[in-house]
Amino acid sequence: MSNNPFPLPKEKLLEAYTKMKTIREFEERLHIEFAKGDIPGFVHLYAGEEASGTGIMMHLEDKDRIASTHRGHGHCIAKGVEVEGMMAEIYGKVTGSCRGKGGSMHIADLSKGMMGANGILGAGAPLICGAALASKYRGDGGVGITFFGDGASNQGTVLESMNLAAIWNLPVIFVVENNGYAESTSIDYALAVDSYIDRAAGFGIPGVTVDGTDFFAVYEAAGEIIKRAREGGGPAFLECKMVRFFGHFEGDAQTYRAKGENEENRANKDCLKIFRSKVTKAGVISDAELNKIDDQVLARIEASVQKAKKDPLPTAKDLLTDVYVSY
Amino acid sequence: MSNNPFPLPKEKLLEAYTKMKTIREFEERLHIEFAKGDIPGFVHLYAGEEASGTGIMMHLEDKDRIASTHRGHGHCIAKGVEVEGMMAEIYGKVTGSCRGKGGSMHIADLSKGMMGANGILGAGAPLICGAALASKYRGDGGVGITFFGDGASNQGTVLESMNLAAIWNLPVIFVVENNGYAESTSIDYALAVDSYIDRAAGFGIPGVTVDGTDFFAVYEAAGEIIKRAREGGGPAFLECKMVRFFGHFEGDAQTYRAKGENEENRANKDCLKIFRSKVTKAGVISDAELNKIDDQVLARIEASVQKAKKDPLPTAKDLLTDVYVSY
Amino acid sequence: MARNLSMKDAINEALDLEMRRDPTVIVMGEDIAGGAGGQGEEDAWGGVLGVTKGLIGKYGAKRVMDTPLSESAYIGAAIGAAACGLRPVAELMFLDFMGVCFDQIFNQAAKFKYMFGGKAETPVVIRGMVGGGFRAAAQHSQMLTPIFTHIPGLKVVCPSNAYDAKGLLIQSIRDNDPVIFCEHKNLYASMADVPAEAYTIPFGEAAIPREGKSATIVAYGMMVHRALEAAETLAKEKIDVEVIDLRTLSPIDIDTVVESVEKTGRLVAVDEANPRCSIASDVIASVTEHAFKAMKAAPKAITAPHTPVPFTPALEDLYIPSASQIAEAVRKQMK
Amino acid sequence: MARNLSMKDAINEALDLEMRRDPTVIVMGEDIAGGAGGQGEEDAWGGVLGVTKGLIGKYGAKRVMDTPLSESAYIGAAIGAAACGLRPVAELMFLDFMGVCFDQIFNQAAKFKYMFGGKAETPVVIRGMVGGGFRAAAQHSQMLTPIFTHIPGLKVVCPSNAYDAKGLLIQSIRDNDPVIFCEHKNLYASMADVPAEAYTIPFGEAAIPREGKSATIVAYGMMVHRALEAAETLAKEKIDVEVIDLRTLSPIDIDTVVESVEKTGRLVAVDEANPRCSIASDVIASVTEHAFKAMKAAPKAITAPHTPVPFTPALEDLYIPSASQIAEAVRKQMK
Ligand SMILES: Cc1ncc(C[n+]2csc(CCOP(=O)(O)OP(=O)(O)O)c2C)c(N)n1
Ligand SMILES: Cc1ncc(C[n+]2csc(CCOP(=O)(O)OP(=O)(O)O)c2C)c(N)n1
Ligand SMILES: [Mg+2]
Ligand SMILES: [Mg+2]
Repeated sequence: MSNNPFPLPKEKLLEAYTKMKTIREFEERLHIEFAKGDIPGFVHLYAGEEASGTGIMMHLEDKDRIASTHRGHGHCIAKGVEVEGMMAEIYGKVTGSCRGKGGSMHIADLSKGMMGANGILGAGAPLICGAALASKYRGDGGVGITFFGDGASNQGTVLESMNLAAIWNLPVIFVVENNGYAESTSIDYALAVDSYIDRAAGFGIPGVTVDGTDFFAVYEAAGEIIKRAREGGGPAFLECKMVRFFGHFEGDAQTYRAKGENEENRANKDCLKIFRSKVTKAGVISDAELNKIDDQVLARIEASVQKAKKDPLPTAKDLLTDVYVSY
Repeated sequence: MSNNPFPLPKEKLLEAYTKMKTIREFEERLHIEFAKGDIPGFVHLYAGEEASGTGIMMHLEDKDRIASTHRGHGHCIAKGVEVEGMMAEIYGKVTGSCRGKGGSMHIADLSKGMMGANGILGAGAPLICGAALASKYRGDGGVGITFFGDGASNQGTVLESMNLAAIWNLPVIFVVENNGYAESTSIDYALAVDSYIDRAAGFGIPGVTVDGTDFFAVYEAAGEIIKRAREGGGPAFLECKMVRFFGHFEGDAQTYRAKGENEENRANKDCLKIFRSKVTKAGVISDAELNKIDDQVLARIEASVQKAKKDPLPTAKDLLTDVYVSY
Repeated sequence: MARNLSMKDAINEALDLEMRRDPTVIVMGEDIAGGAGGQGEEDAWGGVLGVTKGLIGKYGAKRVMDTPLSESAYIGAAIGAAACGLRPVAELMFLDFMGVCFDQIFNQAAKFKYMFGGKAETPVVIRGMVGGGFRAAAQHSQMLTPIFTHIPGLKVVCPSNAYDAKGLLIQSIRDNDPVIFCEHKNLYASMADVPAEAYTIPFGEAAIPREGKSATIVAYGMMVHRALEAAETLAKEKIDVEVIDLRTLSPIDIDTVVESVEKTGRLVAVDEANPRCSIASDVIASVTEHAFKAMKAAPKAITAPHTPVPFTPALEDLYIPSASQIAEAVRKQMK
Repeated sequence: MARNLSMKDAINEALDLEMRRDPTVIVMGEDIAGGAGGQGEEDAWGGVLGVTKGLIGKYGAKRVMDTPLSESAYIGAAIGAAACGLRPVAELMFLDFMGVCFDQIFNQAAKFKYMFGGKAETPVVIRGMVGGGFRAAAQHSQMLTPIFTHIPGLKVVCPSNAYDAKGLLIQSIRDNDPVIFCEHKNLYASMADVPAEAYTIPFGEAAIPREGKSATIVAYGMMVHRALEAAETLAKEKIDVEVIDLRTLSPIDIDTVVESVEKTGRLVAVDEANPRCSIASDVIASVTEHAFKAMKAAPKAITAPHTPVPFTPALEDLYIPSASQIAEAVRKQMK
């Protein structure tokens, strides 16, 4: 296990795998718990898309900021938000990241540079322009990453923000997580242009498309454009092509999919399997090492669910707090 | 005067000239009247840009619809809205196109397919998608044209509409009237991409850039894309590069311009002069014929001003009408 | 023939009947059919909660249009098409999303007729979900009725039951002004007897689901049920309450409320919206102006607090006005 | 040292002083400097009516940023930057344009703190013009204060004079919550004595520009002047009116109004906004709840009618509430 052909040292590879696996198990478990009826509200799972958020976030520090989407759990975990707080939040407990007030769609942790999942499509794009502006203003070298789906890529906010970032030369990366669907609608219906790269070019922004199921493809492409943005080279666009393992949200019967699509995705487009196979084949990490991580992750998720279930709910006095700093 | 090298017969050339001249004199006169303090509110003049609206509108019928901008007088006149009603409207009289309730920024005449000047940048783009959808639904062959400025080209509504028109294959022409300025801000500041054609391409829409001071260039480019749209070939993008002779609105000191810019524009980029020189040099129309039109136009504008000044104002009972069809 | 129908099915039926009757009626929205461009089922969703299910099968993709996720563009297109002779019913999935397309609604649709001196009609319906109780958190649970009601040129409808939903939606579609049709997501499953044929309920006519002499409770949407619950409780205490269901907020049937308060002398206005500049404050102000002399006690607004909608059920249940809050307000007035 | 300053200059001075004091304060907006990218003068405009003139010369383009015509993007960017430690003051030229960027204001800025369980601060100021009388027609003349006031999480300010404008804007900039700062375009030229140094006026404290015993007139913005005019007229008729200038609409100083009405027994609420779910109805509802027993006559709202703002001066002058309408309302209450 000496020759490492990958762009990250072994300990970073282990870290990346841990993140991806944590996201996967977080989502798989929510899928089960939701079906039991214990989890309130809407839950949009990121399973299948882990390589995108993780491949990008491996380049980021706390001073770098991300703006996420309704499908935000993966981004949160990859950016370093505590799993336990997230789980408690989704269960609506006062111990949650947002003290139970936000829920799945609004998990945030500004101290980690996570500016929030967002229930409004495209809304993160202007916000991250502001975060990047703040970094640029201070000269702290921070970058901002905004994620949006193939569907949300047609929101005016996203499109306006691309122009803004371009003319202000902001350190912003626009990441479209293209899983082929917006709810039940195929991207083939919603987009007339052949490639997102052309669209980005139409705003004067360079772009690149990668296989979002391949952690290393994402990692390398992201690394380059993030480095450039940090150094004042301006915004970039990254398209990660990927699959979503579950429905749009929990409860979706997914009849809009082709027959066998989900099975095919699980079999051949599983970013965790792909990662595992690459690192073990290269002899850099052993299956045993990864299995150990799997066990740790599962234990952590299990513990977080148990804790979340037991944690206390907010109480009446919490209803009226946190609206203003002062009023 | 037999060999006509132009794509329009002489009577159509005379019609086009009359429209352009009417717009010019309408605006020149408003400039004078505004300075006198007689005209309330904001007035944005289209002088210098006549070839764009006219070159396009020469292809249109009443069933075709346009959505205009804050700088809408020229579009109105070119689309066939009565000058007298417009003038009365701008003076706030009950005889105005909108009974005095709209003013310069809201002149409309749906019977002529003129869906309104608009005080909100970019707002016409979705509306014209709807007009085009209605035409397509009925199969009446109508097209929709939406105008916006270089500044408004960065509005989310415009950008979203380009995608909508593309995926729905709507008969919509997106016309950017690029006069180089948004209020006092240069397009060089507000746009990072080299060409609008690239931006249109990013939405899957074919585009063409023309010299908007040359009526014939506009006419020919517009003809082709309008024909294609009518026949079901979908949306297109047209950039007309042009100059605005006056300030952003009346009262603008224009200190953001380069020295001598206005003089240079008047001398070398006057679409009326250019038109006149082409048609007279080709021997298709004589100066005398054009001068006669000039006189008629001036008389008409003079009469419309005199009438507008004398016309009655709306009265108290008009305040509460026209809010709903029924309430 | 009346059948017991859910509000969801009643809305579907209203759309179905009007589309059958009038070829200028089209519907559009995100995933209102579902499956567009894909390889699976057409009509895979029928809207996010299935309200428009089945329409594409009957009327085809030309009249049941899935849209891209560009509300400004497609809501504006619906408005533009309405100004050009169609009668589009555009779904804005959650009316909370109005923030990305509000200009088209309030500066365009609402103002065309006035700005153009009367020479425009914009018969568009914008329908979408409102309200809390779904644990959908701050951006998917709002009751934004006061904002729409504030705007001249818009009509605002918010039915409390399946029967009204059908009649009011048919009226909305036939109406020649822009209508914001607010569907409370927590009422979709509520059942009522609904005639199979088309019928309309006129705008500006409140209903009186319960008559009484001691106090007037005014409500709309889901709050009508809370008001009726409170009335039940109060009846046991021999307090005889009248409940008014506004049904439409613009126009509003303030006369019916004024008449009621002239009889009862007491007014409690219930609103699931936030308190400031709410429907509740609007009703109280209007009624107090007109029935001041008849009023025996200070009128009272029962609304959500001045906070966003919390996610956790533990707080959301406290956020939404309750029957006991309403009953308590009436009791205080009786003292 | 106080000088006689226009409200426009007072606003400029507030921005100037705060930018000098605090390097995290930046300003942005369309043409707020002007001339960007062109060959003519820098600072060619200083905003469409010159309010921000001179700032770029003092603080440079890094802190005085012209924006593209993309309100969602740059208002959202101001909000995002505020959440990341800057104190942006973003100009939304005419607040009527809120329709293209409302989501960023009401679903993002206003809700961050609550949705994130308290762990966010968004010290952004969004300032822009409001109000009629400029013959700017339906899309450039609105008084949308009720819409902003309705939204929990926002603070809403609307000064009536140069002195208040400066103190309230400085408070807005130093405040840690999102503030919508409404500048009445027809007050820009109005003059008042304004101290040269920085000072703040706390939110939620109404002013009483005229004391009186017989009736209370509540107003804000330009309507304060109409109310004072009405009070003058009434004084000649021996009707002694108290005028309250709310200054901030959220938070609102309802206590001062209640106290006043407890003294006078009469309330006229004046609002340049449209009537439904307005500030006027909000004030009337709150005050009636709290001071019902003290009220000697039905409270009255004087507002713009339920119509868009008409262009022609002939109608706009009728649209905007007048001193004589206000006076007449008080007279009726005195009977
Ligand atoms: C402005 C807005 N419009 C619509 C929605 C409803 N909605 C939530 S998720 C979603 C689909 C998003 O698709 P995409 O952007 O591809 O992201 P994905 O779900 O595939 O991750 C829709 C329509 C919303 N939340 N916000
Ligand atoms: C949504 C919106 N934002 C800002 C404005 C203010 N405004 C009116 S015209 C204008 C400049 C428009 O420039 P451009 O689109 O190039 O058109 P031009 O005036 O050059 O014809 C601006 C900023 C507006 N009317 N609407
Ligand atoms: Mg997707
Ligand atoms: Mg321009």
